[in-house]
Amino acid sequence: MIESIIAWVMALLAFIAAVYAVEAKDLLSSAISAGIASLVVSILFLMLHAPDVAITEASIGAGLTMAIFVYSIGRTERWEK
Amino acid sequence: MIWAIYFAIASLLAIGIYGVITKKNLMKIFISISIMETGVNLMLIAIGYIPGGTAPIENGDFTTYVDPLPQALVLTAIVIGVSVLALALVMVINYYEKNKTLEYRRLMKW
Amino acid sequence: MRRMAGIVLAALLFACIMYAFTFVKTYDYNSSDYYYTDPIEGGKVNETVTGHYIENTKNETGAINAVTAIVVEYRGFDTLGEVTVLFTASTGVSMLLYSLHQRRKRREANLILKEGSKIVLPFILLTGAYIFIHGHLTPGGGFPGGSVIASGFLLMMVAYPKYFLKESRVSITESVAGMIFVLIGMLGLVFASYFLENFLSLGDVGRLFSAGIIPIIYIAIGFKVGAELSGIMNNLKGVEE
Amino acid sequence: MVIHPVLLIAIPLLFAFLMPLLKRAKAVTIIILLFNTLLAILMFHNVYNNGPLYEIIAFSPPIGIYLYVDNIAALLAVMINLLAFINFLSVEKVEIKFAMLYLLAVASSTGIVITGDIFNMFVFFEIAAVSSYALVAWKRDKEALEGAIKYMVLGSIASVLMLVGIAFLYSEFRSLNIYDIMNRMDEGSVLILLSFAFLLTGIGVEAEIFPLNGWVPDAYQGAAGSIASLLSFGPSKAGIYAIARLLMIFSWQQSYDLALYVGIITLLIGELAAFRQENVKRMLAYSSIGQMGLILISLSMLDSTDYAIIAFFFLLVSHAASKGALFLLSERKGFGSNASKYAGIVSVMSLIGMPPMAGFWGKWYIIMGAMQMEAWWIIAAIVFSSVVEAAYFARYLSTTMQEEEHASIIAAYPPAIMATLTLLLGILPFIYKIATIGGVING
Repeated sequence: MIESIIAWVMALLAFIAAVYAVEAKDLLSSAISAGIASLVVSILFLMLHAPDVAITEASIGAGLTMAIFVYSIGRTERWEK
Repeated sequence: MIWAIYFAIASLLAIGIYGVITKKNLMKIFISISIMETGVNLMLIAIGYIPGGTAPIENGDFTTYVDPLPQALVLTAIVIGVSVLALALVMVINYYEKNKTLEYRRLMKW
Repeated sequence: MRRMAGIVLAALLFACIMYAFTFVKTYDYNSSDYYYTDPIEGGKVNETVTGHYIENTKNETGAINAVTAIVVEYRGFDTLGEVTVLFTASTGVSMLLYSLHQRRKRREANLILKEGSKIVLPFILLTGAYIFIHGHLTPGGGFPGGSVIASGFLLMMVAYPKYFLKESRVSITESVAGMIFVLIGMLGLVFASYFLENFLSLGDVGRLFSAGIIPIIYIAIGFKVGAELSGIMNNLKGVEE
Repeated sequence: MVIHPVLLIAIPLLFAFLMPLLKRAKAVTIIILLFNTLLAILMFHNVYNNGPLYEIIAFSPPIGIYLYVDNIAALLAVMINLLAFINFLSVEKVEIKFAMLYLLAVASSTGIVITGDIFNMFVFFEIAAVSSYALVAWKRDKEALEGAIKYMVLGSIASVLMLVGIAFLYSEFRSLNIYDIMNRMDEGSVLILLSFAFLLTGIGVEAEIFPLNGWVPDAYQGAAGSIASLLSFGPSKAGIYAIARLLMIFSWQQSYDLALYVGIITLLIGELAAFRQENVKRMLAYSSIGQMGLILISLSMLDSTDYAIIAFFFLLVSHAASKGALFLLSERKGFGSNASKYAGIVSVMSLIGMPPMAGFWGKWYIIMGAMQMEAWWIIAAIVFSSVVEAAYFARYLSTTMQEEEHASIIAAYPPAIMATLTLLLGILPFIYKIATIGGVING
């Protein structure tokens, strides 16, 4: 029961983060929001008993992807027109 | 619980495809693609999930494990995703240096 | 118009995926519905693929972690391909950024970050190495280990705007680690019968020095992934004047 | 003698990894490609005499991965490596990174053709795609970047869709081996149908079939001639062969019908769009789309007639060789030397389908197949598209013959060699014998 509630909360969180990532005008917060979605998904991986994938997703999917986005936004422009 | 995850998968994929089609900003397009990739990774893991199973690391006490094969596939898919993304963003940077804008309008033109 | 198309397509995909999930059956890897057929000989085998992995991982590969066994041994060829994708991407990145030099003043980081990252760096590298050396025993392995190493260098790049990894060292690490992976595969062809087959003894299952070629390949992958991801970061950060 | 098909992939990967240390990029690449070509020819000889060849990797399938080489796969491996070798000779200045990416693209296209595992195929598709993105952007100018970015966006979506398809397929069979799945395939449940749809769209992007090929003209226009040529005989041909394997797994009448309709639409739209183009590379790219449609039509007849497999083989090889030559020639405004003139005329004749070129046999056998099926509208579509083709290629020849722009020997001879291949393939009768081995694709 409690597991299922946590799963629904996480799923909604991922949904909201993804919508914000697509709709925000500020590219930086959009990238960070995509990183949050990926972090939430890595918690879902843990709940599905996939610790290897959770570690990899948290470090590569959330961490490094976000760093790559932030660096490249730094070299281009921050606002979506 | 599994339906929460199915909902997350379908919504991540749908939001991603929506972003790719409607946005003209290249950075946004690649953010949407990375969201789609997250969704598909979750999908593979969810398909390998077995209720009551534990992580596929043998420790004696458990008898049911979740399917390890999709997890191995997802490890591959995550790394492929990040490498394609890095190359894509470098191209976006180059594009920006040439055009001084991130708008890309020819995507949906056939 | 474009927005409408986007909404319609997204809704269609959402509905399609949700509809498909109502047909996904719970998997039972002992059930005879999923017994595989031998693609070479033909004919059914009384075993499922997953069942085989769970029953035999320990005595066939010597690894405790079934995921690691699949990634490195059973489907090691996929992993070789995956490492190659990363390698291709990092080659492409350095090729495309070759001509771009950015001149931009970056603010100096504060003292705590600068000194702190100097102290933390060795520990981060050690953690990364621990993760990929113990890949066959605990969750983790070459990919997260390598990315932890890369994040250590990322921290240094954030703290010191002038900090740079030497391109030549990164590329030598990449080349040597990739070469080790392919050569181990070929040694399998020579000393055992198949490409990437284990040709070393499995040792005591559960110990650090066990599982034959798995730790060697995972160490090579760890170095390669670490070098490639840090190289990509290094290139993306741009040349500072 | 034991042949290891895995070496076709492992050796180029090893040397691509080592290239930064070796420095002599051009010599090393030429030697590797020559070695691969010879190995592929030996492999074909072996397969032709002894039947399909297996190479187990690490563990026996479906626990592990294996490579499966039948006649057509072996021929495709020969074709890809041989054309890659000839094409590489035309590159005048070879940088280390260019050579690395080139080797990886060739090795992964070969891998797509010979692998027997669907996820492994996905991985090879990714290597092929990533190296082609980087190669398309090689010139680093505006056109090249725009083409590469468009290719990249569509390619990334394609890879996501392919993974969705693989996930559904896996959930139904819990196995990833193509031949294991094929043996166990019976009725199409909803999940299997969805997975077919997703896999077809995913691979279709790489194979340049209709609704998904928006990237083709832009990417080919932006890429240098030798790279456009590589794309047209490497990844895209491997993609169409992957569709052949897909049709082999999902072998119902409905999927063949779907392939037929998609093929005809692709053919007509591609040829008509090519007719309207001013830019030579764009015209050739649209014409490639049309030819891909033709190849897909030949695939859709696999179930109904024996001619289909012969038509498939001839169309594939003639299109690969002659389009490769034309893309190499498109680097310069005119033909200039006699060698280039010869290459251009032979390739164009083969693409239109004039005897005695290889392309003629392709169209001949596909029409024979359609007559056997009594599908007159297919014949009408093919004849109509050939007329359109003849029209725009006549225009192309009339403009390029007049321009005099002399090329160096390095640039002039590779297209001529490719054209000679199409000519030989059209003439030599023993090829018929090779191609008529019935059921080559099923092993």
